[in-house]
Amino acid sequence: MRGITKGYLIKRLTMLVLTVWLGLTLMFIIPRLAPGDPVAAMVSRLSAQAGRVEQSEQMIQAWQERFGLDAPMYVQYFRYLGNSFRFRLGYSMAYFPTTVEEMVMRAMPWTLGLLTIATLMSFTVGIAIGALIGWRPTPRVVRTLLPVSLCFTSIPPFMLGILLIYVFAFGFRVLPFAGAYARGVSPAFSWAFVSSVIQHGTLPAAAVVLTSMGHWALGMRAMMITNAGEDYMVLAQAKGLRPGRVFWMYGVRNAILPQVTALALSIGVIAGGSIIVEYIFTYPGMGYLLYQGIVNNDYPLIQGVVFVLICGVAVAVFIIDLLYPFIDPRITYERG
Amino acid sequence: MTTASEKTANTPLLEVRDAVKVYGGGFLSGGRRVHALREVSLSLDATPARITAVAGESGSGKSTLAGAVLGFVQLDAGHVLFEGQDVAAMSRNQRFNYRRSVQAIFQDPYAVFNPFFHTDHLFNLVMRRFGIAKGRKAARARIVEALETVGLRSDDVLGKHPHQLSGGQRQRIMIARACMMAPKLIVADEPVSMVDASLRSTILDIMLRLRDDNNISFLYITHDLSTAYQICDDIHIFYQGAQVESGPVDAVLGNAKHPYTQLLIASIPEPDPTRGWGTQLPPDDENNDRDIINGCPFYPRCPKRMEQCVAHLPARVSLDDTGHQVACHLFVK
Amino acid sequence: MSNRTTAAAVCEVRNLTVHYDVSATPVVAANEVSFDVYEGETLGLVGESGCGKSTTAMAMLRLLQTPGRVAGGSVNIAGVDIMRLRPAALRDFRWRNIALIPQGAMNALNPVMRIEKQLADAIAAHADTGGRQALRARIGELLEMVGLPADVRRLYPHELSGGMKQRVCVAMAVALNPPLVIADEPTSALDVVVQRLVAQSLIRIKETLGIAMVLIGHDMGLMAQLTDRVAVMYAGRIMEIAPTDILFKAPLHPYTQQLIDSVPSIRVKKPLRVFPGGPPDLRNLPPGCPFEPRCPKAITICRGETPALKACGEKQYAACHVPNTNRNNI
Amino acid sequence: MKEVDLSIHQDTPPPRRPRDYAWLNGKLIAGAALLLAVLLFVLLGRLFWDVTLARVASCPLNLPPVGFDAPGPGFEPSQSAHPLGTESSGRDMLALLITGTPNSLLIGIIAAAIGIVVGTMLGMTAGFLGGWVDAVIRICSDAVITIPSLAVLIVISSYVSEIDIKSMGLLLALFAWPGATRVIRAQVLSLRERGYVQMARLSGASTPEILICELLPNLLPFLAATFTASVSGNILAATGLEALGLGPSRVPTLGMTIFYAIRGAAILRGMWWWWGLPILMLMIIFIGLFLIAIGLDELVNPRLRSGGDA
Repeated sequence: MRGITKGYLIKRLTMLVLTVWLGLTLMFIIPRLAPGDPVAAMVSRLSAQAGRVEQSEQMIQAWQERFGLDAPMYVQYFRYLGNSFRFRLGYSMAYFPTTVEEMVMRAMPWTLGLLTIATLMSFTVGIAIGALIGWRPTPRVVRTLLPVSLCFTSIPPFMLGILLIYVFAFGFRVLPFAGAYARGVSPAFSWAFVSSVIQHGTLPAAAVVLTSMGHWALGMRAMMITNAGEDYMVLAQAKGLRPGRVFWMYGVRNAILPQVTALALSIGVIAGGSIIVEYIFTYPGMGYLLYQGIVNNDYPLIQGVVFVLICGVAVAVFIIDLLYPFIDPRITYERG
Repeated sequence: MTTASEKTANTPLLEVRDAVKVYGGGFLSGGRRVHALREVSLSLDATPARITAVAGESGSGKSTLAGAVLGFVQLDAGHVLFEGQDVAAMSRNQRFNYRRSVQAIFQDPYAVFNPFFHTDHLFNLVMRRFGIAKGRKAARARIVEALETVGLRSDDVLGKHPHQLSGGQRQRIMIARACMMAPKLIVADEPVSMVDASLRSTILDIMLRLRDDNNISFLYITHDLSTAYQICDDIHIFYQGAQVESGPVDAVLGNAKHPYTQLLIASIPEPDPTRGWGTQLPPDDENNDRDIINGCPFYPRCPKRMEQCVAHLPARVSLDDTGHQVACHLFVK
Repeated sequence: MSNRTTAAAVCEVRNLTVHYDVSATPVVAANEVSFDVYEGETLGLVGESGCGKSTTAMAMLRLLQTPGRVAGGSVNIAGVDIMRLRPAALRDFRWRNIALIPQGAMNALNPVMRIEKQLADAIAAHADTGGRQALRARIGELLEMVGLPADVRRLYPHELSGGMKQRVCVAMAVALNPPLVIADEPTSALDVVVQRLVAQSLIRIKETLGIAMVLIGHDMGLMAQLTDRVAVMYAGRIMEIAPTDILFKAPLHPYTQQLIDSVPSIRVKKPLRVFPGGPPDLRNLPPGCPFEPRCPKAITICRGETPALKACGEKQYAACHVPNTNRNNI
Repeated sequence: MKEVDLSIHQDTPPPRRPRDYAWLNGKLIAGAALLLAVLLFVLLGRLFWDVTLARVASCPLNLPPVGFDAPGPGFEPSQSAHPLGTESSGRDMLALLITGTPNSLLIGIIAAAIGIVVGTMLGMTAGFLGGWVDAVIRICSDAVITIPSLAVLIVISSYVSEIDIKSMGLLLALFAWPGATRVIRAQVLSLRERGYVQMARLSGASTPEILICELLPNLLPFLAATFTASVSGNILAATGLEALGLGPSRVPTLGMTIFYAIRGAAILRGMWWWWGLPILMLMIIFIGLFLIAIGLDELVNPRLRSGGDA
């Protein structure tokens, strides 16, 4: 039996659904537990705003329909679950009549792009550094110099972000400090746009990569050292294999397995960290959208963004889980 | 023999009745079911103390049986009776008595020590709970005495961390701890499989002395038929959870009837270059992942297998009046 | 068991000394170990834990890991001193000339590689594989030689039983037909029936390929069945070395005697013989003969002078001041 | 002396004494020293500095620290009365650091302490009992780990208009337990098969006794490492929330200072001391905690020490 078995798939899918459901339920409970009935407060704030907004009636109706405030709690709950699964997240309060889905869809690509690239980069670079430090035959010079690259480990990414802005955007003025692309450039598949996106993405990505790669490096180093004592490593050397082959196929290949598990576990934290990085860089992704929601007390927006974040992280973890059996043949193995 | 001991002589010290244990196959764990014990029955008499071996390879269920006797493993069916009392349904008092009367020695003489504490911890734990001696001095004297029984000087081992002791010292401390409680039964789970040859005879010798001098019975769990032959009175051969042959050790090992017992004996390398390994070649081991549920578990590897062997598990048949029993269709009349 | 008189030595170990640098004064794990392995013979290296047998084996392959290091001596295999080889030459030399059957069958195979790939690895590192077809055929041949079906090559290690894994290791060791194979306790973790199967495949490859073997172990029974000569080690030294039949019939060294006597028999009941003391503490060895504290025959000289390994009869050598000559009635 | 594991190539492993040099671990000492310095700074500061200067409009505005030039026109020169400068609402930076640091630390410690206690209890229960209890606890903790906790905390904080230090710690503790649960469960799973657990059982010990008297002492290094990591993670989450303006606003915290700095465009105005000093303080704390965490890691797993850097 190779690859993914049915049982494994069912287990991971259950986990995915459970995580999303847990997140949704939290989103449902939190406003109802908040002191001073914030839902009522929200409605009153809504009515106050209605003076300025033309379709106020419609908005309040839509709001009440979404939350079904007069219906019994369980009806409210199931209606809410149903709406969420159909990706109906309601209207933004600050930018009525824009729906939250629209705003999220506009912000999502930026976050998705930035986060995916930054995470993959920090993971691969961190793994490479850790593998080299934990490998005995690596030249001593390299093993002494490489750890220097880990000096930002343990610093929160957004703090490094501030430093980077100060040094590169404010001090040397070599890179832009805000936004996802320059104001004059229109989004199109042109060199001007792409280079602008890369320029704007460099600092936020660097803030995430530099602060997180150390964790992968340390984990990898530990596993490489533990691995070096395994019998199959000794046998690989006895076989007279080239050092490169022993390093990759016997060392790295085995030491990477726990790191992948760790990656799945920490995606939530990485996503959380990048929210604040986006806010620092006014990067037009989910994090910045969330900040706008906070500033405007735009509760539907906040909840919508967080719901999508939870789904995104759950799906990312699910994908890693699905890939795992391909790198570790033991995982779905059952006899009989 | 007095009347009191006559009464205990009638009830066996330990009796295992139709014990069944199946691992795996649950809803969440999935995987294949492993029959660790298939209707196992055995009994140990109270007097005189005897050493009874349970021998088999890995996966034979011998350690599961030890766990069941010690109360670590819950049986799926069947009973473990200690002095006539079902271990699973004991009152508080009976359980206290049972804990005190049934002790154990394990395979790994390092793991049984909590690395956080001195060796004394092991003794203190028992002292406190069972109130074996009153006061510090009496307790200390009791410990020293127990250590002397196994040939250790208390100054050498007390107040030390386990890693400061040799494997032989550790294993002997374990025996001393068991002795101190004056148990009636010691379950010895592979006590010599991780020690060197020279220590092996020391530990086996202590077991023999405890049987003869202190009247302690042993359930000796082992994969090594030779040591069983040397020190045991009775033996039960296990294969994949089933008792294939049992009886007095001379009969079972000297005149083995079950094809599996014969195979085991033939596979032992003799320390004598002039005596070859014999011609009976064991069948290959990878043919054996077929799990026989109803029939004889040895069927896939058996050189003498027959049609009826797959159909149902052979009952144990007594071969003579010494208690030599074999579970094989070759002997079913 | 043939007594070779004219056979050439495949491997000459001379004064091999291994130090473990764990304190100011190094622990000597192997002390001036010298022996020959002749063409096609199996030499047993036997002793209790801490006697230096595995250390010697690893030193012969130059696979000692820090803090262990070879402090002196040479290991000549096929006329080349392995201790003098440069890294690239050493890599090339290994497996082609000296292969290893490792101790931990459970963990000796890379868990994420198919058996086929791991076998191919060893071949491709040293020889022209002759294309995919030839390589596959060769792997099938090797597996068959140790009694495994050819489709085992498609499996991962966790899909094999312990005995099968160990036989894969045996097949791997002989892939390049090396003159010498070191088997480091190849059956110590296996059940007795499976041990017999693995031993059988060892015997078979030895007979068909004529490969010389150094068999490390602690089980005197296995030594009696599998070896042509046996070297008994204690506290990093060779105590006795002799052809197997002679060693078992008339051991010269009291330690060898004890080792043989401590094996329980399944045919004859004999009273247990308890020997005092445990394995030696290498950090704190007594002066003189290291076995002296446990020796029933020790005399004054044993406490002061370490006996050298010397000939005490044809092909039999012992390091003892008072070898057991009265039993030597052959 | 270097501790090495000989067991692979020598037949008998030499005695290992992890406790003998526990306190000789350089990283552990360096980390502890950093944290101690932070504590000392706070304590001495409270004694010798007027902390009421942390209030709004208690000082002149936008003063650079002593010894530094003003970043541009429109700034007053530095004053010796405010050695670390002041910010745009007239608060003294030194006073802010002295009052804000312990608040930030406290939030992290409260959350981590609750998380570790709950996590240990759940992890022990799961690991020792096994079966469906274990399954439920494991699945729940895995699900909570997967959820981006900071995002949920943002939702909660956005509904809460005002929060104090303790409530903030409690809030963070909601998501602080699964990590500890996971670590402890894994450890208990491996420890419960040890002979000494069976030995204690044979000696008549009950399950709670075994958990507390036999297992807990051996879990201490793991608990210490998890606790340190958790304090660090919770301070990070807290500063994140504060930097978004969602933290306690009545008492100064380091994160809140960063929030005000960002809102006051301190970066573009060149007022590096406004955001730089709280970040520096937090970095010292994070690096200290990090060093302790990897020091403890090496204690638990001695092989790491002799390996790579040797």
